[in-house]
Amino acid sequence: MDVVWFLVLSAFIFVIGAAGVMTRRNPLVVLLCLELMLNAGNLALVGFSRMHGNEAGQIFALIVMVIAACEVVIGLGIIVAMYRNRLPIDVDEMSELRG
Amino acid sequence: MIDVAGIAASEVKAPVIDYKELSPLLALAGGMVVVLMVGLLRPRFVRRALVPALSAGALLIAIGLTIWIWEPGDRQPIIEGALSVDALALGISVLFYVAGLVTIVLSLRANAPSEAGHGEYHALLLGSIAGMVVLAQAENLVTLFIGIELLSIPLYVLCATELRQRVSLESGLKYLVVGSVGSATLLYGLAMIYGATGSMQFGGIGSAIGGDELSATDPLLLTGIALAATGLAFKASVAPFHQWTPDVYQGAPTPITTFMAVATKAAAFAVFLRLFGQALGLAQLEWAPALAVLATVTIVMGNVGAIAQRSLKRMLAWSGVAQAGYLLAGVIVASELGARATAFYLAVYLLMNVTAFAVVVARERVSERGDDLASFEGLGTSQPWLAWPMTIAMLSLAGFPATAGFIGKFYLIDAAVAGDYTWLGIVIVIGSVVSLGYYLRVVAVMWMGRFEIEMPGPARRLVKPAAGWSPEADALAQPEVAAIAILFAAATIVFGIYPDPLFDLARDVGSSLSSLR
Amino acid sequence: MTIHLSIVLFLPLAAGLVGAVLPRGMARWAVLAGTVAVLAYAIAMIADFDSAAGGLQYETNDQWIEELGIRYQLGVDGLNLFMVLLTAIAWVPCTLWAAVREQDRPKLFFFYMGLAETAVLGAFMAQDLALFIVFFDLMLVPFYFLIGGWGTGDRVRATTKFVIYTLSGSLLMLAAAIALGVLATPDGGQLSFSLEVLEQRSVPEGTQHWIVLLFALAFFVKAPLFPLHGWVPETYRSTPIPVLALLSGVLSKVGVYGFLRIVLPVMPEGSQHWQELFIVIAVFSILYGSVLAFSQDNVRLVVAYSSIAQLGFIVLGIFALDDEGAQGAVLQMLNHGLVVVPLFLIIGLVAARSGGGESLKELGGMAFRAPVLAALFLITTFATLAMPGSANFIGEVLVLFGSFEDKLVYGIVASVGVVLAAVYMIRLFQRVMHNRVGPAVRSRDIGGLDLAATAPLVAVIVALGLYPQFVVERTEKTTFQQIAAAKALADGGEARAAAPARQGE
Amino acid sequence: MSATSYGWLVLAFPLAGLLVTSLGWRVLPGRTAGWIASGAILGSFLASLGALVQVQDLPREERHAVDSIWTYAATGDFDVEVGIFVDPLAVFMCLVVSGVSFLIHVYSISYVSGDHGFARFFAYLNYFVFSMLLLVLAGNFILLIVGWAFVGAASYLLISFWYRRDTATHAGIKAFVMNVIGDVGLVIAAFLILNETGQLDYLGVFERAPEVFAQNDGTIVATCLLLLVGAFAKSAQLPLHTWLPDAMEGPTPVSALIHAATMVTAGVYLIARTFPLFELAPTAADIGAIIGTATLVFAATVALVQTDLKRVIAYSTMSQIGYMVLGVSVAAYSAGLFHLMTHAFFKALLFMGAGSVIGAMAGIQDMDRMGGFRKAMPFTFVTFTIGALALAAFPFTSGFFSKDEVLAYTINRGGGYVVLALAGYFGAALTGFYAFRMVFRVFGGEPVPEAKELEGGHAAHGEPMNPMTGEPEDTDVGFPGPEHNVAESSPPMKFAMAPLAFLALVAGVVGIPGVTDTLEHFLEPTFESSRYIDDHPSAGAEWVGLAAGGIISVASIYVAYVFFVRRRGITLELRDRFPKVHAFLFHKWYFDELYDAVFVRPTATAGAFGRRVVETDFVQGFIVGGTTGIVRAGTSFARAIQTGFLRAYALLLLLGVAGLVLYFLLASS
Repeated sequence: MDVVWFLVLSAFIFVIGAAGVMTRRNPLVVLLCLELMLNAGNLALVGFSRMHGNEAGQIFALIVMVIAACEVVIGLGIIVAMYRNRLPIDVDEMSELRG
Repeated sequence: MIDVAGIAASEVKAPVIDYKELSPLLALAGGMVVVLMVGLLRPRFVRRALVPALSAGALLIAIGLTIWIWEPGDRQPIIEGALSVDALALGISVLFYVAGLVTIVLSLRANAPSEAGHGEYHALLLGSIAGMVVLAQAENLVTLFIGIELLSIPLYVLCATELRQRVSLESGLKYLVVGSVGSATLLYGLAMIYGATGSMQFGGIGSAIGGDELSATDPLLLTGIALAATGLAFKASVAPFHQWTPDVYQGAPTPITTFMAVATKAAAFAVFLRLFGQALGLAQLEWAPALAVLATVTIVMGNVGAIAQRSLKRMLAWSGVAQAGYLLAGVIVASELGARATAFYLAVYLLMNVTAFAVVVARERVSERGDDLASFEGLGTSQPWLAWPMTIAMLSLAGFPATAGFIGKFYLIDAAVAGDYTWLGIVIVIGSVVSLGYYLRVVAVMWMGRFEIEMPGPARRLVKPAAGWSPEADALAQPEVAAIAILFAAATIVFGIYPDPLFDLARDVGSSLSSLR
Repeated sequence: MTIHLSIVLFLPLAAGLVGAVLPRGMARWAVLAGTVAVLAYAIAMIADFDSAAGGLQYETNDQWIEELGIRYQLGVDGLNLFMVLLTAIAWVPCTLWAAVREQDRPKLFFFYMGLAETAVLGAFMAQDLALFIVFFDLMLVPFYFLIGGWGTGDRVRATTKFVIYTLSGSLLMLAAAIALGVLATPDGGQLSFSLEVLEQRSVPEGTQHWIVLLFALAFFVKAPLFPLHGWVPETYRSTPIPVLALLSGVLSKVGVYGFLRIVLPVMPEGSQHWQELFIVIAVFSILYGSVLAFSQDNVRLVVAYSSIAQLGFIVLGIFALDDEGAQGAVLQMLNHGLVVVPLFLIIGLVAARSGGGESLKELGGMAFRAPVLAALFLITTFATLAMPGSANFIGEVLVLFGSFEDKLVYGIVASVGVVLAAVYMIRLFQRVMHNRVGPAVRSRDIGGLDLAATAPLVAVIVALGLYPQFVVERTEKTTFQQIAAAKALADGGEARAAAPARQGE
Repeated sequence: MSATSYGWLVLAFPLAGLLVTSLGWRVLPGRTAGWIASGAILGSFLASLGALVQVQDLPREERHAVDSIWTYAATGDFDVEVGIFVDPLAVFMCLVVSGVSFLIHVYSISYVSGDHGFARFFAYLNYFVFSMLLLVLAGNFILLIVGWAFVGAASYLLISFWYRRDTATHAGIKAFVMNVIGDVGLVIAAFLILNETGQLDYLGVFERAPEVFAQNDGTIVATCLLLLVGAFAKSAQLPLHTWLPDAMEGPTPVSALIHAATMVTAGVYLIARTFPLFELAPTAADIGAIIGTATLVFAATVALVQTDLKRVIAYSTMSQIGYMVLGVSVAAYSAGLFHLMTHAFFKALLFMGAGSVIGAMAGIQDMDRMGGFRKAMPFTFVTFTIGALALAAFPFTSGFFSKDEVLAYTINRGGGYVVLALAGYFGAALTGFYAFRMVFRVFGGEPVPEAKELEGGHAAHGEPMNPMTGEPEDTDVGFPGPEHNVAESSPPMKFAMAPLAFLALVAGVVGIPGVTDTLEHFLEPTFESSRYIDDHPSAGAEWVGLAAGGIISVASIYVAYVFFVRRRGITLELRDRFPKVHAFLFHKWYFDELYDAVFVRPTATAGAFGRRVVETDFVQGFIVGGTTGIVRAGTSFARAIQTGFLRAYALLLLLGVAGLVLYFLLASS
């Protein structure tokens, strides 16, 4: 099966993720969208590694999964901290630093 | 018959690991663990004194080991081509270590560590440094990505360590989200480069581009380059991927801001040099113009953005953006001279910014106006030992002669002109002219009495006073900060008059990128 | 006797540093001593100078930054001999003037004075392009602080404007200079900014054009010439008098000096290419400066705009690309410095006598109780308007003669400036010293120490008026060498270069 | 001692006097400064005599000497020495200048005795004399220009001597600027000369000139015209004359010395000095002659109606210089210089008399207020009348011979020059009339109160006020006439006026046509290279001219007698009959108004324009404001997109990515 399909799909996922980051105001959802974007990358890697027939891409994908997990953890931590400080859970409210 | 070759091939070979080359990294990792553990102990002394001491120790050991394994010239990558421990990596990583030490000193009396827990705080710092080292040594796409994430993730946390400060959390969140978008983009780009060249190794990528089956203008490759460039540009806060910089710098605890300002940028440019210089060097004609445009935009944006700032941290953030633009010139020309100039300027940049931030730390702890310009009024008469370093830093950032900044700019322009990017050199000087507008303002505020600037309201103060409000008391309250400022200011002047040591370092760094012209 | 330029160069700075560690009251005297020592050294140098030899003398030539091909190369020849002397002469009275008055933060003030002299001397003595630029920009630092810290009125705005204006010129020059150095380097050749090397190497003419333009930008801002004098009014208004005297008397010369030292010999094609343009700018500055000088009400600004006109004459002389013109320009650089310094010191005295008033309306009738002051002012005035018998006259005549040679029309237009100069300078003298007594004027004669500061300068002016040849014979040889290349082109390209002038005739 | 060493002495004395009086102003008691200054001038007069003797000793054909002490400035072919050139012409000028100056110095000692600036005055006077002698002795054009400018400066300083009077300072600046215009003319001329002949020394130039210049070649004409600009500015000839009447603001001795006897005649000297050039450029010479004539008529007409005593004399000076210029322009060099000499005598005398009268009037100069001083001031009356007679060229006075010699030579050139000569005679008629208008109005008629008081033996007391503006004087610095220094009561003034009166009467003997012609022969060595040296009118022709001149002058004096003694008031009728004419003359043909409209105002307007529009709108507004404006705009943009919403940041980031990718894809295809 041609690698192009993998690429198209991953591109779709990437765009969906990006769109989500830009449209959703709930940090949790934003984090999910970030995951989508990273996984789009993973999909592309896997696809390519199949195309080239070497496993480097797949190893990379595995590592990325771990990293993505870390990122989400941090994100959740910050959200918790915000909650503790009784800050609104809304990315648009976090706009004091500007200009 | 038995396919011996097949069996041999199926055996799993464990990679050869050269622990000597790896030792600085190991020292950091070890230090990280130790500090984290020790940090769990209750006694105040342990947390306030021992932990910083240990982490500082780790960094010093790393520096020592770096010097031990130092060797200029082109080096074979280690661990199956995962990392290459050459002068570029080592030289730049020295900058990380120094920045780390400075950060530790500046954090001694900061709130952030005590809020986040000293062990965690310092462990994260060391972790981030480790990430930078990996990044600087990265010789293939995987290590590159690992490096970047290992660098960033601790920083996300460190930015948000002042848990009770809303702005601190805000900066953490912003950095995290926007940063992750950047990482995702980078990852996608790396994936495409891999797809186009079929190799994760920089060397392999380079030879693939050089090879005949892949043209340098292959769209897949170029898209990959574009996306990867974005990811790195983001870390280096190159416009238009700079927007997180002012907000995060301002919101984060000032010691962390210092660290980010100097170390992150250095790491980003190290990998810029390696990836674009070595792996993608042959495609320079394709990507250089684009990066040149980015550099121009960055210089313009950074400088005009900085002019209207009252908050020193924010102003320095913007100026950092502009400086990133200058540095990019060294990458664009993809020449050994360019690499040298970049390395040199990174070192100088460290000196200048550390000085400036140290003074900011000292002031924001004692002035009720926080890091607002107003809290620097009349510093020249009240606290000359702070005013002079700040003045030197500002003049050096503005590129006045007899400071290291002048030599740095000179070197960069030299590289730009030599690489047929004279117009970029002129853009750099025009940028510096604009930058005078805000650098000189700080000097004027300190030495020439009060005067009005039309600007938004002053920044709130985020930090508890270190001592009573009298200058003398403050000076006694935090001698180490003033010491840092004076030390680095002195270095700025010395290297401005006798820059040869830095030049030698820069030469070694440049020598390790053999593929460059 | 051997002269070590490095000693001359760093003496003032050293004095400033010494003053910084001495007790509060002593700093001023330390720096003053330093400036006097420099003056002594300079005089010794003049005495020792061999006017027959054309090349550099007392040369110091060491490696400074090998990586960038920057050498620590100092030297004195006919071109900068009197510029160094001017600097030395000018600094003594100005420092003395400041020393006998109360300054706040005296240590800083006099440290900056010392640093400033070092920087200016460096710019004049540098024989390496990069080194020249280093000192050229370094000059700004002390003046930035002196104006901003001890100035009057809206001083911060003024000094910021001054620095940004000047640096925007000189940073572009920096870029141009680096480009010059790099592009001039032959393949495999070692990058070098040493002027003697650059004069050997050549840059394609097209490149020279824009490089010369950027250099000119920096120098015109410094001079200043129309229309790049935007910083002048504010800066002149708020600069403290002794600093202003130096700013207008000495610093303004560094720019035009750069033309003769760097632009003409290194980039003759480029210079010759823009000759017409630069002459037009110069001539326009002469007329514009003169007309404005005579419509100004603030005493400082009268002199400020007159300087624009005077510098216009100098540039005209340089770009006439003619021996006499260049010689006149060199002479005029010295003369203008020598007259402007006492002029500003006297203006300071006058202002003090009218309760700080610097508007011509508030002044007048001072001569009666201050005959000596009036006499000094009168002599300086006559010298400034280049009355025959002053060295300024010889300077201007040579400049005009030079421009008449093949730019007759411009020369004649420029000589209108001579008449206007008479108008605004006599007007200035009269409105200050003559006519009815101004409202707040409490006239008294010049004090002993101020006399000690100004009288010697006036004496020098008179002496030069009697024997200008003293300067001419020492500068002649080098001056001719510097313009030789460009002149040859101008003469070779006679038909093309002088065509517009012909039409004008 | 050689002629040149005497020449240096001539310069040295006044210079020394200048230094002593100026440096010793604080210590010199009483009138010492005055005596020292006068002594210095006497010294240089004697030195001039020495020079005269020495020059006469030289063989006739090389009757000139040059000498220089040091190189002034030499670069390229511009080579100037501090050198002097002594020949009969120079000696003649030295004698006239130093001689008259000496007498005027003495006169001044009592005239400004009570003035606060006594020492300053004599320092200035000495400075002037030094400059004037430098001018006449200079050996090259540059030094000539130096002297030229110095006398201008001296005249400026002396005009605004009473510097608290606005009128004085204005007059001063006017004179100075006009003179600078002249200087510039000379400078450009000097360049052309240097450029063509490669020389600046007189001798060299005069040698090379005939070789390099064709007759009436454009360059030489231009050169001579530029020289004329200098000459006319200095000698107050049309159109550069407006400063001279205002210069009367200066103390009367200054008017006598600078603005009558010496400085203003420098132009005549210049033309005579550079005659070889002018003879190469006949066109220029003719222009000079025409302008000279025009000036002499113009000034005479204006002098008819002025009521300010000194200004009348000032205009008569312009008129007389017109004669001299005419003379030297038509190659009647000795005649022109002859008139220069006699004029120096009688005009100085007239001014001195006027000064005495003004003293009696306590500073008032208006003739309408004067009258009947005949009895009160017999000495002044007599000397003044002698001066007037000489001015009117009354038969056998000095002016009689000199003026008519000029005209005789002019006629002798024939052709169009005859017209000029006739104009000259017309001017002569006017001269006689206005000369005696003064005499009759000042000394004739009923004694005015001041005169009566003076007869009573005590002087009138006028209020210290400026006769021009009527505003009260600032008595700090001093002002004319408070001391009532009238010749009758002050010996120095008498001592100065008597010899001049004598000379005014008999100085003609040096130039009686066919009889003596002493001066002519004395000057011949200087002018022998002139191509007109031999065609001078026959003695007979000259006597015819003299007769005509004599008749004209007597007639004009008689008319004046009729107008101002026999039938007084007829002038008023005339004024009422032709108000326009009167106004035209009274306003000096509106020259001041014209210049004000053409030069002064435009420059001022340009200045205002530059200050208001160019500075604010272009330099500050466009250049400075434009740049800062761009930066400001950029700033506000950068801040505007820095919204603080991380979703916006992500958006921009991804837009950046898109842009970059797009670029690469376009670049690749």
